[in-house]
This record gives sequence, structure tokens and C-alpha cells, in this order.
Amino acid sequence: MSSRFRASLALLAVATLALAACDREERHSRAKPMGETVPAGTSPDTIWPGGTVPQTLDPRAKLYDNNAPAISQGQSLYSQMNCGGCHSHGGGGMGPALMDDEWRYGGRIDQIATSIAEGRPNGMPSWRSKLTEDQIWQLAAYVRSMSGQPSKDAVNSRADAMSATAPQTLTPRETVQTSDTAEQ
Amino acid sequence: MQRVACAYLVTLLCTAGAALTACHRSEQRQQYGSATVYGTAPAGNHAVAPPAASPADDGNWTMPSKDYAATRFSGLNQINPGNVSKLALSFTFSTATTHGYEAPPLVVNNTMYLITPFPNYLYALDLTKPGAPTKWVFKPKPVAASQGVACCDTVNRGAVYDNGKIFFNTLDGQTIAVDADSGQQVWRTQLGDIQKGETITMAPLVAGGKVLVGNSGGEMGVRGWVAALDEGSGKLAWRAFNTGPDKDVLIGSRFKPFYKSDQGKDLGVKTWPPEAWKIGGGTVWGWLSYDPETKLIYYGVGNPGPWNPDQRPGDNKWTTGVFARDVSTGEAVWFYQTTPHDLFDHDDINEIILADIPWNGQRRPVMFRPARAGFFYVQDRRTGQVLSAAPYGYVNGYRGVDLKTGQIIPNHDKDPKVGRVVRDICPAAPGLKDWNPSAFSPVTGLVYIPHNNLCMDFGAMQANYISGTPYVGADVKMYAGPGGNRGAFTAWDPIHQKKVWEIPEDLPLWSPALVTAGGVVFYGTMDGWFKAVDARTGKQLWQFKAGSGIIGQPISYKGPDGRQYIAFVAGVGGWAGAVVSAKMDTRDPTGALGFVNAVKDLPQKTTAGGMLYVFTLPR
Amino acid sequence: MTELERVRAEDQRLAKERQRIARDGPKLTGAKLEARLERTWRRPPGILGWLATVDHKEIGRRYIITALLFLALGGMLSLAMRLQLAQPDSNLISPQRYNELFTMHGSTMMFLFAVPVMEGVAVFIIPLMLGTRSTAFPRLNAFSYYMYLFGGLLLWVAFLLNIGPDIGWFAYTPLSGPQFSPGKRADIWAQMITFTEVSALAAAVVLICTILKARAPGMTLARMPLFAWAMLVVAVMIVFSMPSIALCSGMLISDRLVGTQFYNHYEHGDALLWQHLFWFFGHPEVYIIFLPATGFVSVITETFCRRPIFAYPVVVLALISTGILAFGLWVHHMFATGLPRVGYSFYTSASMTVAIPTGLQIFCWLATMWDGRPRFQVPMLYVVGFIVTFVIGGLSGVIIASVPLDLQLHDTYFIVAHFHYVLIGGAVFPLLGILTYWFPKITGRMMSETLGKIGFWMLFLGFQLAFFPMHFAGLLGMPRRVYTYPAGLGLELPNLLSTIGAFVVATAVGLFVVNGLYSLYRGAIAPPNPWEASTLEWATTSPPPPYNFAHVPVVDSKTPLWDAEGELPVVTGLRVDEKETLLTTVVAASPDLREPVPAASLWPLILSIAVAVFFISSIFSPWAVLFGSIPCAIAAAAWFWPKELNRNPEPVIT
Amino acid sequence: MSIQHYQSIFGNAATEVRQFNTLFVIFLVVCAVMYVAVIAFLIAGIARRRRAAEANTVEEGRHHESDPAMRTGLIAWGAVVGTGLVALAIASFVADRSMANAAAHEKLSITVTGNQWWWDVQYNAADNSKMVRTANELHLPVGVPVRIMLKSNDVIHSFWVPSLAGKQDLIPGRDTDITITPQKVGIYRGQCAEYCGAEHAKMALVVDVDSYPDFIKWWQHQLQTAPKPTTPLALAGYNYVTSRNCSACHAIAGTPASATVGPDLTHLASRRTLAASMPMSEGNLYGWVADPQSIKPGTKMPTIGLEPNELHAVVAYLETLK
Repeated sequence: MSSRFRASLALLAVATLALAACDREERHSRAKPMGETVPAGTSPDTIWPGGTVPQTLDPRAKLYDNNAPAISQGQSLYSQMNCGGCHSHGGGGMGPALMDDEWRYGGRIDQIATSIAEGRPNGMPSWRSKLTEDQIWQLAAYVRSMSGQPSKDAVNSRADAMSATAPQTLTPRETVQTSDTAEQ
Repeated sequence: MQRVACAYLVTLLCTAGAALTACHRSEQRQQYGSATVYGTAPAGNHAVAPPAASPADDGNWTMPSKDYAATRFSGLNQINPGNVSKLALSFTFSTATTHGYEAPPLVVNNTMYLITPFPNYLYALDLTKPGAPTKWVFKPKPVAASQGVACCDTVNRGAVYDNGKIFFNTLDGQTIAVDADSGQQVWRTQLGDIQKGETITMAPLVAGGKVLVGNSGGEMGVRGWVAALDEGSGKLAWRAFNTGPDKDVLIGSRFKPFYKSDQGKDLGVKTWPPEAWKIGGGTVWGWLSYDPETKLIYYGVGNPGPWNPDQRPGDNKWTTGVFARDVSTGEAVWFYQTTPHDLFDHDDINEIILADIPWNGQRRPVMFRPARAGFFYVQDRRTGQVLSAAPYGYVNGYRGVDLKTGQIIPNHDKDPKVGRVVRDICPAAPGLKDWNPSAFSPVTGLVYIPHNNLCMDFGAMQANYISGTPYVGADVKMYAGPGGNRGAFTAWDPIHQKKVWEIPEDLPLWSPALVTAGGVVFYGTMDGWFKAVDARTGKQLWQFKAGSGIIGQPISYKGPDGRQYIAFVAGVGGWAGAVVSAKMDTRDPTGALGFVNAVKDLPQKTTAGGMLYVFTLPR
Repeated sequence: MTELERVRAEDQRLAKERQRIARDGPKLTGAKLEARLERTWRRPPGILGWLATVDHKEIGRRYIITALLFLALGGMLSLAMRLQLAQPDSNLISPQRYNELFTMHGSTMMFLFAVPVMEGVAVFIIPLMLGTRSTAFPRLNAFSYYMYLFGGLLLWVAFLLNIGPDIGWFAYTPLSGPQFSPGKRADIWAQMITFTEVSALAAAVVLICTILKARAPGMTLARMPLFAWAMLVVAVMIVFSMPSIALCSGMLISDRLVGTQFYNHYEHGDALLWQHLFWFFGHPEVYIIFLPATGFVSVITETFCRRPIFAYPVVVLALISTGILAFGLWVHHMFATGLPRVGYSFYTSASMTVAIPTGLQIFCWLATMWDGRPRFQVPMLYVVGFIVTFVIGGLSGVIIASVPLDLQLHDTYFIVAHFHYVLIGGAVFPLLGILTYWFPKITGRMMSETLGKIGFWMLFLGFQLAFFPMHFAGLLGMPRRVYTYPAGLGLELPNLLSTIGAFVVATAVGLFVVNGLYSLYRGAIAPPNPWEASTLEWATTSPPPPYNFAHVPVVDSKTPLWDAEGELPVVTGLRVDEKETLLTTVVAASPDLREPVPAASLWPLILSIAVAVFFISSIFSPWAVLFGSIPCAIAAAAWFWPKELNRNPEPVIT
Repeated sequence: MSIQHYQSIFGNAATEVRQFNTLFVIFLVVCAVMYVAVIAFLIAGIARRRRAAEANTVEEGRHHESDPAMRTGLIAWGAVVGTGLVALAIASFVADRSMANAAAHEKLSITVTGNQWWWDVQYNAADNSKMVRTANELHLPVGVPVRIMLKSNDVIHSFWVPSLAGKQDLIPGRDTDITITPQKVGIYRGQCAEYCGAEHAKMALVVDVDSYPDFIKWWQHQLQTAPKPTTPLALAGYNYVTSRNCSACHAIAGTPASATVGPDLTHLASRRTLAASMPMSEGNLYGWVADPQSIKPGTKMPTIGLEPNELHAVVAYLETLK
């Protein structure tokens, strides 16, 4: 084999290794049974007496936050579990809007997962007994995609449904602010 | 080269000019607020209010519909077209709530009672003192989570006064009686269960010693019922469901529906797929009327669940129809189904105005129903026979009503289809007129209808039922109907079934109407204009800009000083105003079940609020 | 000065001019002429020269090697699939991986092997067979290869990075749509289509122009070799079918990237729109793969039966009618989608009609064999293997052309058997035969006859063992693309046999490659015309020099080498110091123009890199469509920048 | 109960597949004859080598002439191939037409909706309260033509029971249908025949062709709602199923669970298969409820991670749903 051929093979190998880092498409179908653990969500950003406590992001966040199959599964769960009935396609209704930048109970993926699992006082039902942890985190990943948080090549542009909001691949990323004028 | 340059300049100029005229022309679409007259009010004998159900006006306003016949007609006539332009603000009061305010203020024994949306405070204001200070406030403290199952804003449509007590419902499904003078609770009965998605937003009706209450939650797969509580003790007298076997629906030997399609045994089960009637909707969240002569109550039944018709094949009895029941036993006397196998969420809960009309020579007791599907029904209130049904606005979802069989004739190329959006269905899901009741003036014989003019795109899909969560199964986008105006105020001649005059309005009309003996009609618009128009010609006489959009019932009462007062509460909300009251994001057109697409501009035109305004003529 | 004097003065000036410039080097003959031509036509030295070559032989050789590489890769995938299907309910390979395997197998074989290998062989042989020095648009030819290479790399690098497509080689929506194929898997597949479709269109344009304008003088259309006819029809079919898949894959990418509604049934788009557009390309595609193979069979049969193909005009008309009919039967892939039954009957009859021209061709080959004296060397064995195998596939094709039968057999292993019979039997057998036949011309060495025969019989028997049982698997109810099947349905035996057969086929192909590599260094040295064939490519040395022919030959019959007693008559007058070829008129092939052949250039490679960056980045962001097009425009402009023609005009050689 | 599930065209259990078989035999015979002719001509071509003298080859300098018989052979061959194909085309139209008008007068109407990787079956009835919903299974009365309306909730699937009839695609946004007239009582298995994603291979359904009385008995039984559990273990299972994850996706008539996302479980235990792929048995039920993701990786049913006591309770309750 000529030296040229060997050189280009080495180049190809290096390129594949470099690109292997992006596991945006990793489709972990959870073949192993999952223990039911409470998604260790943290409370919404608040003030801590005696100085802020450093927030460690839940390790599950990176499994779901930018993962295309998880977001797509979250999208179908969103319509099957009737979330659209209250939050519509992100515009809100009975429930608050999810596509804007106001997050009463925190906009990080683990805070959203906690809101879904525990429910919230003004009418958000608690889904802990109805959805597995895997499903709750998939829903949280999809909810974040409504305000454009995940990277553009992990989200679906549209669903096979009536066209509602702008394609998620084109929605600009909202800057997540924690609090909003909490109603009574 | 020059020739080319100047030719270029000329074309540039005229295209700019054309663009300017185009956008200018679209600005002044036909001028909103000015009436187009189609005919004149009928002279000679015309419809009149039944004396038993609509007694002479004593200056009080004890129930949202003014009287059992639901005329919303005030007998006071100090204010007339001549002097209405001189109305002045007497006093105001803030309810400290910002959701949709759909209820009327009640006035009895010189006290004004206000029931607010969630958290349903009940205020009593002393009208004898200047500025009407607060006598007492009753806080029912409904469960906060009930806000999560209230489909179309956490509203309350009103309280009712009857011999010394104020009756009202709370969002979390309780009916409460409070002593009118002291503000102490007399009794409280839990009727609805929020875990199943049930809420109560309607105004009760007190009749025959019973407090009649119905539930809401058609969008949550709640099985609808109407219940009667004993006025004194609050104990449940009877409860009639709107789906299920005949014994649940209190159908017995007395039940004689006029049309064959409504006759049969256990139709509440047979016209549904198995078990579907248990989560089939048919809630009662609108208006009841009562005829003291025949002791019958009349009420409309809401939409079947889910909105996707393919999931509930069959007529889905007894939803989207009108029941007549005996007030004391609740036994059904007759039923008429307006839209069998409802396709477009056209709840039939609109107001039922009782009237007597001249019918070849003698007086016939009828009921007027400006229904959601867009037809103005005139029906004999003893048997339910449809005498006439003409569209009072643009309708293409239905071809008409066959008077022989009483069946509405659907337009099958507008049938919703799972997996494919059906476009341009008029009227849209809220109907040609939603819950906001019209007013009937026995003086002019006309019915004054505040309604909207909306069409929609409807995409049905398979709905999944989880109790306590929305069970809809449809994506909807609404938009303005033909003419571009999203609302209209129509004066309708019920005898000849035609418009007398109509005022096109920019925004949908979500406020009830009030007509006075003085010949003045009052209504409010969603961007806060409170208008007075001449009952005969529709000419606008006076208007006042309130702090928030008006969807509350205006009333007219005689104050302690004998003068006529006009009062209403401005607080935008409800299904149409949820885009403002629920701070929704207008970038999602399917928000609030599609209404956001029709009122994207509302947040620029009004903010949320909850303010009482009372007017009178200056001394 | 009268008119006459002025013309005479002009003539003298041109005559002096002619002496000064070396035209066809009348003084140069033999080795000196060839050395001088070699220096003109030689590829520039070094790695940059290697990348910049426009020599159709270099590009053809690269096409064939790359395509055979992808054949090997696709073959390994099919072995993995067969291992998974060897026994029922096996979980050797996860469903997700298996779905990627069959998608990659299908896409690689159809888009990265079958069409490119046919184009590669044609690009190498057609100029030689037509007796010309170079293809038309040689730089476009180089660009076509690079686009094909980058398309293959895109698909296979994505597959190795675990973002390979898992939607099947025909990617039906809505499964390949935005909702049901999250991530970038389907986009990568669709963009690979864009690459290969641009490459195929470029190659088709090159072939059409070469065949119509660059034939040796005297080679009228009626004297053109049948392989050239086949490639002409195939190239025209490519030009008409590729836009259809460009459109539907473009619409799929825009649905997936910017949320258009082409395939969204809710917003009145339609899932069947994809199927119609895809199969309008799909069915001509399989004939684009099959028709070159008929060209190969005609060439081999003619040479090894020692006589021209019987009824040449019938075979030509059969080729053309197959090409046209191929566009009229795509709906037979959609008999189960519930379209109106009357419409289906048209497509049943169209699918039946397309069998007639192929049937006539087969008769002509058999008649040639019957009337000639066939010598059964390896290429001829592959032709016999082709006849035996392809006719089974053709007849099972006639069976599934009928709607009631197709409703049972559609999307089952009966169909897998059918298309392997017509594709391997119909295209790979002739391909291996023609590679053995033209191996001496391409490499200058003969392939070993014994290894060839062993390889053929192993391939032929292995093929029947692998794919005939699939007919029964289909009848026993095994659908396509299932990663496993339950026990107890009687599917165990056919699948086991197919797996064994697959491994035999693999070893046979391996043997062929070994035979090729071995012969490359130790094969017998090949004379210019080892098979005593009749066509012009055997008139030059093996391997041919960069300029193909010292002098462009003149043809006066269908079988020039058989009819030319001594030396072939030639044309003189082409420049020696410049790369120049002779263009002839379309029908009569009489000499028309002297065409300067573009020099080697890096711009095709640079443009294809720019286009590759443009295509791949437009998977990830719509803005790439805007910004990516600027480098492409620059590279294209540089490529097409007009060279000032400083040479003075040459008189036409009469 | 491992019954020989019959999933082959030779099951020959309905008029449609019988028409297919007759037409298939006709096509096979004609094609076999054509094939024999081609192979005979091939062998003749090869064997004729021995009479080299008459060959018109370049060596003999006669490569421009042709044996005149071949011209007539070509025309004859074209005629034979043409007429053969026309005959087959006509036979195909005739069979197609008879299938089409068999669809005209069907007695029973069923709607099958394809989902990713299971079949939602709904028996339509004039009296809507008599409609039956089941999953991955069809019971058909023998001799009665049935029209199956095909819809899809997500991607394209294909309804195919080889022993009964040809396949028909289920396409989202389009309504297709198929008519089957079963003629032989028995159990037949079918499978999705259009690639529909990760678990396309495990999307099977079983068709039970019963005598008419059995069919009516089965229908009446399907109309009954699920019985209240009696044993404490089953009652615990009932409480888990109706209050926890299961009721978010499944429906059991007679209990508060009435979700439509997953299959209807009212008569789960009386079905022949489980999860559209495995025969119904206690062992399979345990394996599937405990960890569906390891049996059908990628299926929409999540692995909940049940505690052992919850698992026993749930399976005990599910087995009461006969």
C-alpha cells in the first residue's frame, strides 16, 4: 500500500475519534430496570442565608438535555399525557407559558423535572406516580426545547400535527429568568 | 442611461404609493361602532315577557338574569336616549382580583353584593353611605389547585339573593349560602371533585325553594349533572346526570320529548361507545330559567367529551341540548337535542329567554334561544317543539334546521377528520355567541344579542383520558369571520326572525347585554368601552372607557335616593380574554384552545383588572 | 489590390505560419511521436497532480476501486444481517443496530456501488471504445468522482459515529419525517442522496456529450457498439430521473430543518407524495443499474461467440424502449397503499410490457450464441450465469407485476429474492464478467482463468443457495426488514440456508478480489487485443497511454478490428504540443471540430470540497445555505474563468 | 399454549388468498414454460458448438451473415412473449376485479388503527354501545365478508395476514380498507409488512376465525366490563394498576382507567398473544410487566422498576382480566 494511502487512513481514523464525542444521537433505551428515585430537583433560585450554596447540576441532566431521541420521546409524551391541554404548544392557558423566559419555579432541567414530579400549588398535578423518572426527564428536556434551550440540531423542527409555533429549530434561545410576579 | 434611471424612479414611486394606499385602506375597514339598520322594530303586538316569570321591576337586581324569564330588562326609565349622554361616575370599587369578571353586581335592600373570580371573595357595599363603603367581606378560601382544572379562566358568573341569603358557587365545586345582612356562612355543600377535573363557575338559580347548580369541566372529561339543594339546609334534594342510564338522568313516565330522535330507553348509554358516557362531558355551566306557572326549570347541556367526534360515534345523548325538568323532583319533562353528535364544541348552555308571542290569534308560551351553533331558536316551552330557527350571523358549519324532524343539518365537508386539519369552519368553537347572555325588551319586542364573528381551523386527534387532565383531542386556530370584524351587537326580531340593526365590533363581544324601559341598551367591549345605544335604531348615544376589558353583566337599579343607577365590573378574562388574564404568549396561536390566534392584539388593547363602576344622572 | 491578390497573399502568410508551428508533427512518427504526445498528455507530477488529473482513465479507475470498496463494505453489512437472521428470536444484534445495518446495506449497494461502478466502467471504456482521446468535459468528470467520494464518506463516517440512518434505503415519510426520526440520521441519508445525485448527473452529462460528439470519424450511430448505446440510454435516464429524488430529498431536508409542511398530512401535505417522487426516480434507478449490464453482456457475447450480436437494431430499440418504459411503472411499488384499483391496472400492464424488450434482448444474445462458436472463458461463464439467474428474477418480476399477487408478496422476502436475482444476477454477474474482460485493458495484466472459474461457480451456486430459499421465506409470511422472526413458522430452514449461501457468495467475491490483486502483479502480460475482440479499445496498448490513440482511428463498420485487414485507417492533423481531440457530428460522425482538451486542474476538487462543506453544514443550519454558497461560487468562477486563447486559428483539415 | 401459528400463504383460509393461489399457479406455470424455453435455447446455443462448420464467425470470415431461421425465431419469440404477458395481464385483471366487487357487500365492519408497534382493533356496530375495543387480535366469523378500515396514528404500517388475504397499508391522514371473507375456522398469524421503526419485527396480530355462534359468544363476552378482583393480591394489583403508571396509558372497562394511548386491557388474559409478539402465558406476563424494554427495546412502554410485591399483585390482577 502506498504511503499516501496509509496517510489518508490515519487521517480518517483521527477524524472519527474526534467526532465520536458528540453523542447527541445516543439512543439509550433503558434495557435495565430503573429504580424509582425522586428526581433530586432543587428549589427555585432563592436566597440562602449566609452566602450562596454552590448548585451541583444533577448528573442525569447531561443524559437528557441535548439528546435528540429523549427530546422526541418527550414531545410525544407531551401530547399523550395531555400537557398541551393546559400549556398548549408553549403559549400557556390554564398553565403558564413554557416558551417565554419566565420560570416561576426555575428553568433548569432538574427544576422542571421536579415541577413535573411534585406538582405545583396553583394547579400543576403531580406526575410522580403516573410517569417513570425516565419519562419525566424526557418531558423536561422537551419543555426546555420550547424556549430554545437545547442546541438546534437535537430538536425536531415540527410534529406531524397542525402547525402552531415557529419550528423549534428556528426559535431563538430565551434567556431563562427565574422569578415572575407570583400570583396568589 | 438617463432614460433608464428615470423610468426606474417612476416605477419606484408608484409602487410605494400603491403600498401606502393598500395599508391605509385596510385601516378603515367599515367603521366599527356604527350601526347598519336593516329594518324597524315590529309595531303592534309583539313578544312580551310572561308576567309570572318576569314581575314588575322593584329597582333591585337579585339574580344575574334579573328575573326567572332571563329578560335582563330593567323597568326603570329615568335614563333615556335623550339624557344618557350626561351619565356621570357615582363611585367605584376595586375587587383586588385580576381574572375574568363575568358576574353582575347584585343590589337588594340598598346593599350591593359583588362575587369575584377565584378566590371568589363576596363583598357587601353599603349604598346608603357616600362612596358605598364595604359592610363585610366573606372569603370562602377555595382550594388553590382548582385553578389547574378550570379550562377557560377561573371565572364566576354570579351570585343570587333569595329571602335573606346570598347563594354562590366556588371554583373548587362548593355551593355556599351566606346571610345577606351579617355576612355569616349559613351552609356550605361540596358538590364537585377537582380530582376528576370538576369545577363550578356558573351562577346558581334559586327557584321553588331549591338552589339549582350545575358543574363545569366538559374539556376535562367530566360527566355533567345539575343538582338541587334545599334552600334552607343546603342538603342535596336531587341530582340529574346528563349521560348514562335513564335512572341517573331522572327520566321517568313524565318524559315526553317532542321529536322521535330523542325518544327511547337509556339513550344516555345507547348513543355512546361502551363506557364512554362515564367521561362524556355534558356539563351544565351556563344559564337556567324557571317558569313559576308550570314549575319547570329549563337549562342547556354542554358539549360531549372529547372534542374529537370520531372517538364518540353516536348521537351522544343528552349533551348539547335543552332539558325541561320539574323543579321539586327533577323529573325530566322534555328534551330537545340542538346538535346530535356535536362536532365543534357547541355547548348549548346559552341563556333561555321565556316569552309569550302572538301565534295565529292567541298567546303561545315560548322560549328564545340564541344558540352557539348560530341559530336563533324559538321553541314552545311546554313541549320543546321548534317553531323557527334562523341563523343570526354567518354560519357554514350547518346548512339549517329541518323543522319537521327538529334535526340540524350538518355540512359534511366541514366534518372534523383525525389526521387532517379542516379549515374555515364558521362559527368557531365558542359559537356565534358564547355564554354572554342577550337581553329581551318587552317594550320593543327585540332581543339584543352581543355575539362574535369567528371562524376556525380544526385538527382532530386521538384524545387520551387521564382524570384531572384536559381530555380534548383537537388543535384549533380561530380567526375573524367574513367582514373582518370579530364581534357584532345585533338587535333581532324573534317573530319575523330577522335583524333589525347590527353594530359590527372590532373585538369579539364577551359582555352580557342590559336593556332598560327607557329604551337604552348597554354593553361593554373587550378593550374596555362601555357603550349605550338607542334600543330602536342602534345609534350609539354614549360611551365610557373603563380600566380593563368588560365581560361582566351591566345592571340598572334604583338607589336609596330613588335615582336610576347603571353599574358593571370591568375585568377582562374568560375564554376570550385568557390571553391577558393568564399572561399567555401570543407566539402560540393554538393557545387557549385556539382563541389566542383570534385575539393576538388584545394584550396591547387592555390589561387585566377587576374594578366596579357605577353611573347615574347628575342631580 | 484585387480580391484575388489579397486572398493569395493571405494563403502565403498562412502557409509560412503552418511551417513554423508543429501541427501533427508530420515529421514525428512511432516512438518519437508517442514520447511527444506522452509529454503533452502526461498527468502533472506529485500528489497535487494526482488530485488534479482529468484523465478519464484515472477517474474511471478510481470510480471502480471506490465502488468495489463500498461493495465490500455493503457485503459485510449483509453478512452481519444474515448472522442475526440465521436463527429465530436471536438477539445477536440489537434492533436499532439491525435497522441501521439494512439501511446502510441498501443505501450503500444502490447509491454508492451499483450506479457509480457502472459510471466508472463507462467513463474508463467509452472514450477508448469510441476511439477518442478524452471524454467531453473531463474536469466535470473529475468533479463527479469527488462528489461521489464525499457522499460515500459522509454516509459511512456518520454510520461509524453511530448517527447512521435507520429509516430504510427508501426512507418512507412520516417515519423519516421530523417527528419520528429525531436527530440528524435521516438528514445525513438525504444529503448523501444529494451528493450522489449531483455526481450521477455530472457523469451522465459527460457520457452523453462524449458518446454523441466524440466518436471516431465514420462511427455512425448505426455502427456504434451496443455498450455505448446502453450507456447513452442510461445517461439520458439519469438526467430525467435524478431531479425527482433531488426534489423529494430536498423537501424532506427542508421539512426536517425549517419545518415546512410537505409531508405533514395534518396541514394537507401527504405521506404518499414522498413515495411517488421517490419511486419515479426509484424504478428508472434499477434500470440505470441493469442497462449497462446488458451492454456488458452484448460486448462479451459478441467477442466470445466470435460474431456480431444478432439483430443489432432490435437490441438498440429494446434498450431505448426499456429506457422509456422504465418511467411509466413506478406505482407498482405502491400497490398496497390504497390508490384507486383502476389506476393500478395501468401499472400492471406497463410492468408487463417492460419485460418484452428485455425478452427480445435475451433472444438476440442466445441467437448470437447459437449462431456463433462460443468460447467459455470466465467472462462468457458470467454471461451464461447471468442468463440463468436474471431470467428467474425477470419472471418473478412479471409475477409481482400483477396487483392481486403483489398484495400478498409486496414487502416480503419474495421481493428481496426478486431484486437480488435481477440486481446481482442481472448486474453484478455481467459486471464481474466485464471486469475480467477489461482487466487486461485497464491494468495490462490477464486475470487467472482457473481462479476465475472457481470464483464463478462458487458465486453462482452460492447465490442460488442464498437467495432462492428467500422466495419460500416470503411465501411463508416473512416480511422485509425484520430484525428477527419467531420460531414455529417454518422460517428457520430458508433463513439458515440463506445465511450459508451469503457466506459462500462473500468468499466468491473475496476470491474475485484476490484474483484481481494477484493478477495485478503476477498476471500474464496482456497483449493489446488478448480476446481478439472487434471494438476500438483493443486497438491501443494495454494499459492505454494517457492520449489513448497516437492517431484517432477511422471506422467503416460495426466491428472495426475484425474488418480492418492491416492497420486501421487513421486521422492525422491533431496538434501534438497541445491537448486536442477531434469532435465529430452526431449522426454521421464526420469530423467537425478540433476541441482543445482542458488541462488538469485542482478546481474541480476545490469546488467539490466547497460543495461538500455547503451540503454537510446545511444539515445543521439553514444559514449554511446562504454562507456556504459563497465559497462554491468563488471556486466555480475560478474553474470556469475564461483562458485567453492566444493561439491563432488553425485551418480545418479537410 | 404454543399453538402452531399459521402465517403462510398456503394457509389458504379465505376467498382472497384462494384467488391468489389460483392466479399464482397460473403465473408460475406460464413463467416456468418461458424459463424452460430460455434454458433450452441456451443449452442449444452451447451444445451447437460441435457443429462449428455452419457457425458464421469471424474466423470463417462470415461474421456478417446470419442464419435466416433466426429472424423468424426472433419474431416468433416476440409474439410468444407478448401473448404470454397479455394473457397473464388479463388473468390478473379478472382476479383483481372479482376481489374488488367482493368488497361491495360486507356484513361486519372493523377499524384497525396502527400504532408504533401494536394494533388497536375496534369492532364497529350500528348500536354504538355494542362496540368492542381490543388489541393485536381479530375474531372473525367464518363465511362472513368483513371490511377492515385501516388508519394509522403515527407512521405507515401494513396489515397482512398471509393465510387470509393480501396486505394493505395503514397511512396516517388517509383511510384505506381491505375486505376478507374467511372460509376455514382456525388461528392465523399476521405481521406488519411496512418498516415502521425500531420494533417493526414485533408487531404481529392473531386472527381467530370462529364459527358464527362462537363469534357471537366472544362478542358478548368482550362487552362485559372487568370483574371486581376478589383475592387480596388481585385487589392490591387493581389498586396499583388504576392509581399508578398503568392508568396513564391503558384502559380497563369498568375501572377509572380509560386512557387510549396503550392497548385496552379489559380482556387481556383471554387474548392469545402479549405485546404483539409473544404467546400469552404467566411467565411472559411477568417478564413483560417487569421489564418491557429488554424484550422489545425501544417500545413506548417504560420499565417502571416494580417492587417484587407490586409485580406479583399487578400480574395477579391482570390474570383476572379474562
